[in-house]
Amino acid sequence: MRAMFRAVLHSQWKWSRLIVVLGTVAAFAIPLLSLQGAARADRGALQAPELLRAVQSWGTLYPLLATALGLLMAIAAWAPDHRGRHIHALTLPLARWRYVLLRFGAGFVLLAAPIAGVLIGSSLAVLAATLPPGLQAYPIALAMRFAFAVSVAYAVFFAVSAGTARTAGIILAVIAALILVQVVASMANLNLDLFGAAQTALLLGPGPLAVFAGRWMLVDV
Amino acid sequence: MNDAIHIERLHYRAGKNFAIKELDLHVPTGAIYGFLGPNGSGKTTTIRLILGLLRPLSGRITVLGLPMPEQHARILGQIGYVPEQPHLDTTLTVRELIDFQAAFYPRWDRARAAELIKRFELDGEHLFGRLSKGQKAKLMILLALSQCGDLLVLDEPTDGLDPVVRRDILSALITYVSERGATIFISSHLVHELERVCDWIAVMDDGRLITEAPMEKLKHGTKRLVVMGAPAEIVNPPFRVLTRESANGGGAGENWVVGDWEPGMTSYFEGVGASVREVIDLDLEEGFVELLRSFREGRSRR
Amino acid sequence: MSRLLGVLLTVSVLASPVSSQDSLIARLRRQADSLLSAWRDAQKLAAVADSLEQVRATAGSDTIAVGGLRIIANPSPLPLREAAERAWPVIDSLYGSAVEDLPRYPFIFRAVDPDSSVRRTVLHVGVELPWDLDVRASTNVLLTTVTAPHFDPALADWLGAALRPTLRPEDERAAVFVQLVTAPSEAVRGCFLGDIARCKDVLQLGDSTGLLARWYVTPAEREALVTGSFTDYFARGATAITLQNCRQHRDDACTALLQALPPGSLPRPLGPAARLVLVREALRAGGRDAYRRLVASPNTAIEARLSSAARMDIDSLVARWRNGVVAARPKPLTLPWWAGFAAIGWTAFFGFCALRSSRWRL
Amino acid sequence: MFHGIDPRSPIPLYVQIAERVRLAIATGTLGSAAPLPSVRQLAAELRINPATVIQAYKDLEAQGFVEIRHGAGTFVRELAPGRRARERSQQAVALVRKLLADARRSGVSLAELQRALETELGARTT
Repeated sequence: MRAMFRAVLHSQWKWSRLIVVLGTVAAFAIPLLSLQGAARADRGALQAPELLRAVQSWGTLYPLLATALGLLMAIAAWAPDHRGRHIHALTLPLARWRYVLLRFGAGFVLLAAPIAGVLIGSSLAVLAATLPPGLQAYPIALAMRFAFAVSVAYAVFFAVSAGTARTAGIILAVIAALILVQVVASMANLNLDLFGAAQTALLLGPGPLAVFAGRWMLVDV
Repeated sequence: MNDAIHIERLHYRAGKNFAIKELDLHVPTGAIYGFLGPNGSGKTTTIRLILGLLRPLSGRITVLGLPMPEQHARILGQIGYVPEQPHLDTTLTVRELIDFQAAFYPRWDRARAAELIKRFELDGEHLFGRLSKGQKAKLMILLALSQCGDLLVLDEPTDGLDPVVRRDILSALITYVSERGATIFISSHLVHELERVCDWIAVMDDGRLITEAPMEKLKHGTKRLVVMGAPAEIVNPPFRVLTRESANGGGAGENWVVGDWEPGMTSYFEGVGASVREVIDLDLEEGFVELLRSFREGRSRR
Repeated sequence: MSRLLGVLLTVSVLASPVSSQDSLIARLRRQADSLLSAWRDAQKLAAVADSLEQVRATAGSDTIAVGGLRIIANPSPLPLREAAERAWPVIDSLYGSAVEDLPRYPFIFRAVDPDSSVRRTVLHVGVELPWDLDVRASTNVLLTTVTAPHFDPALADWLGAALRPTLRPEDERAAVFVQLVTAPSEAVRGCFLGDIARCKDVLQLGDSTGLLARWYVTPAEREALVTGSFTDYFARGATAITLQNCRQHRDDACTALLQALPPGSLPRPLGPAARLVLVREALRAGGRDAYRRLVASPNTAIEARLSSAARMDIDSLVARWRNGVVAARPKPLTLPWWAGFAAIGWTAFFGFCALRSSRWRL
Repeated sequence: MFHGIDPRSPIPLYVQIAERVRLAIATGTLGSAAPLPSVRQLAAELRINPATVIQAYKDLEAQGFVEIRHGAGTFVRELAPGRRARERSQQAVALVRKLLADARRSGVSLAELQRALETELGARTT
């Protein structure tokens, strides 16, 4: 089983080398860039609010990077198989779900690099920057949130692209139906707010995207 | 029942227009089993059913004694498969593909893989996508053979390749078979190649198995007869009348093509007041063509 | 001639009442008396009306007495008793001895069904509450509608917000901590770092002259203040040019602009929460009748009243306030504990979906 | 020795192989006790089914031409001298019989055949 995992990992590494490297560089750079402002102590009392604003604006890049990484890694995992119409994978001498598990695991191993990138990047940024009094840095919390976001994104896109066109079709159909019902409801001016409900279900509470919606603040009070 | 592949009453339908109905197929262990049939007759589909890539509507498939698709993982471990279209990833190099495949097959034979790489003059660092058609075929054969399977399932492995490549592949196959006594299930359009190698032949058309017989029986059992003065209706002959047409150039002579022919059957004609002027041997290709024609006419008449 | 005639006329007019002076005055007095008696009758009527209203509002409702609180409400599922039991200790700790006269101001509630559209008689006295409030909401209602024993305008001005008892003082202190750290003012930062004098400045204790210099010390802050919150105010008219100069980091222009602001409209570096916390600190330190002492002398200076209430000098009170606030650093809301498990759960779920997808199950 | 084996001919492959071996023995290219190529080697070289080669070798052993020693391979047996001559004459008879069948099919009469033979042989002996 270990040899199989190494083989799958190698093949997946070869397909997603570029994504992993770029992702890691980006993940390493964002925290450093977000704390750039911290160094300028001459701003005095104005430094704190400006720093918080900068960290906030840079912070929005983390969920985007996480989603992009999840999507691209899932595509990289399945594109070659799709091209060969899965014949090669289906003729391998192991249970099908085991092969999918190997692919799934390999993806996570490769995604460890960008997550480490965020962790190291933010720790370095915090060491290098002089924070104004009262502000605290949370590199580990940020890295953990990024890790969760990446894994959820990867899992979602992995499931969609692993499924046959039929499952992808079903998902798209559901979304289309939602939009249709919402449009019809708004025309007949029923106060049916599907998107609001969907949003609360997904984002707030223990929805899948809850981890994306929180505060991506490297530095906070 | 020590058939390598045993299929009983197999039903499979793909979309509206194509279906495999009532397929019964037996590949004896150790045989080199040729699978002939025109394009679109369901050969590749049958192979995919045998490998568990597709799920039949009904019927039982037993491969190497294990039920398919329940035990598909164990069976596939003992099978070497070469598909019609290259199914390997184009962005991996030859060496990576070999290492990848080796990781999945516990009985992987590194020595054979290394020896075949030299014999096939394959460059380990070449990307699979950039190999020529022949080299791709050789690599797939290399992988299939190095898996040390007891059964090789080859879907037109040498079609469209130049003679040199075909010669290399066939000799590698034959060496493998003689070393490991493996069974080969080979589907191909190159009838001469099958004629040379196979000891069993099956012919399939439009999802149905026309005939399945040892090479000798099929080849020597199909003859073309020049018959003089044969009555219109013949009553249950000991052989199978495949086609019957008046000889070109007029005259009372008729060209018959018959199956399951035994040398002593000319006496039957004297019995019905006809005479056999000549018995012409057919090679596998002519026999195959005649078989197909008669099957299709038989089907269209019905 | 005419002018002479005019003069004669006025003299006669003026002189005429003299004889009837006493009659006019008598009439006026009679009028005043009648007015007075009418006014008194009206007062009595109003009092009767009020008491009638009072009776009507409180008719058929039971009164709940918890500590100094009196609640008159019609029977309803509202958990008023538990709410009162929760609210009373907080009110008592805030107002201390001043709560004796609270019973004179009872709460009058009327529970109504918010969804029913039946017409209800208008209630001039008391408050209508939807009957489905839970204990927490009812407690909040009690806390926000309790009438402060002695309303004191000077204190209210200085505070900038109503002094209310609160169930969660630590949240208030955490909010003040955030202000202390993020306020764009050197003085506030100085206070955060421990300079009590700066703290008194930003809390607006002591003399209120030259506030601009003491609140916004560095030119950068002043410029940020002008460009931040007064751009459209100064953009038009004469001040447009000076605004332009201020934008080019000319400090004199910015200072001129800020000084031109009408008095008292210079934005204070700290929000009202900071002062509320200070007052609560004083009341807490001053014991039972701290509140009485606080509101005892309404026209003395705020810092004097605070120090008398807290029975300590203003500097140590501010120091105590500062320590309380600095200690109340808010818990960093980085990642709620369940978010991690939810993410892992969802990852496993979607992974499971990938495993179950049809091609892979054969 | 085995070039020109024709899988398409009606004569089964193993018969053709056996023929070739007998011819080689008859003409002496395979001396007595000479080893025949191994089954694996011959099958791979001719790209035919190993079973066919095995069957050919068994027929030869049955006819007494070769001897299969398991593990060591197949060897030509010690042949009585007359046996080779008899084998050669049988080959000649088989050739003539084939010639006659072809002549009949192509309608050549026996006399013409005889005359062509003499002129051909005459030209060869002078």
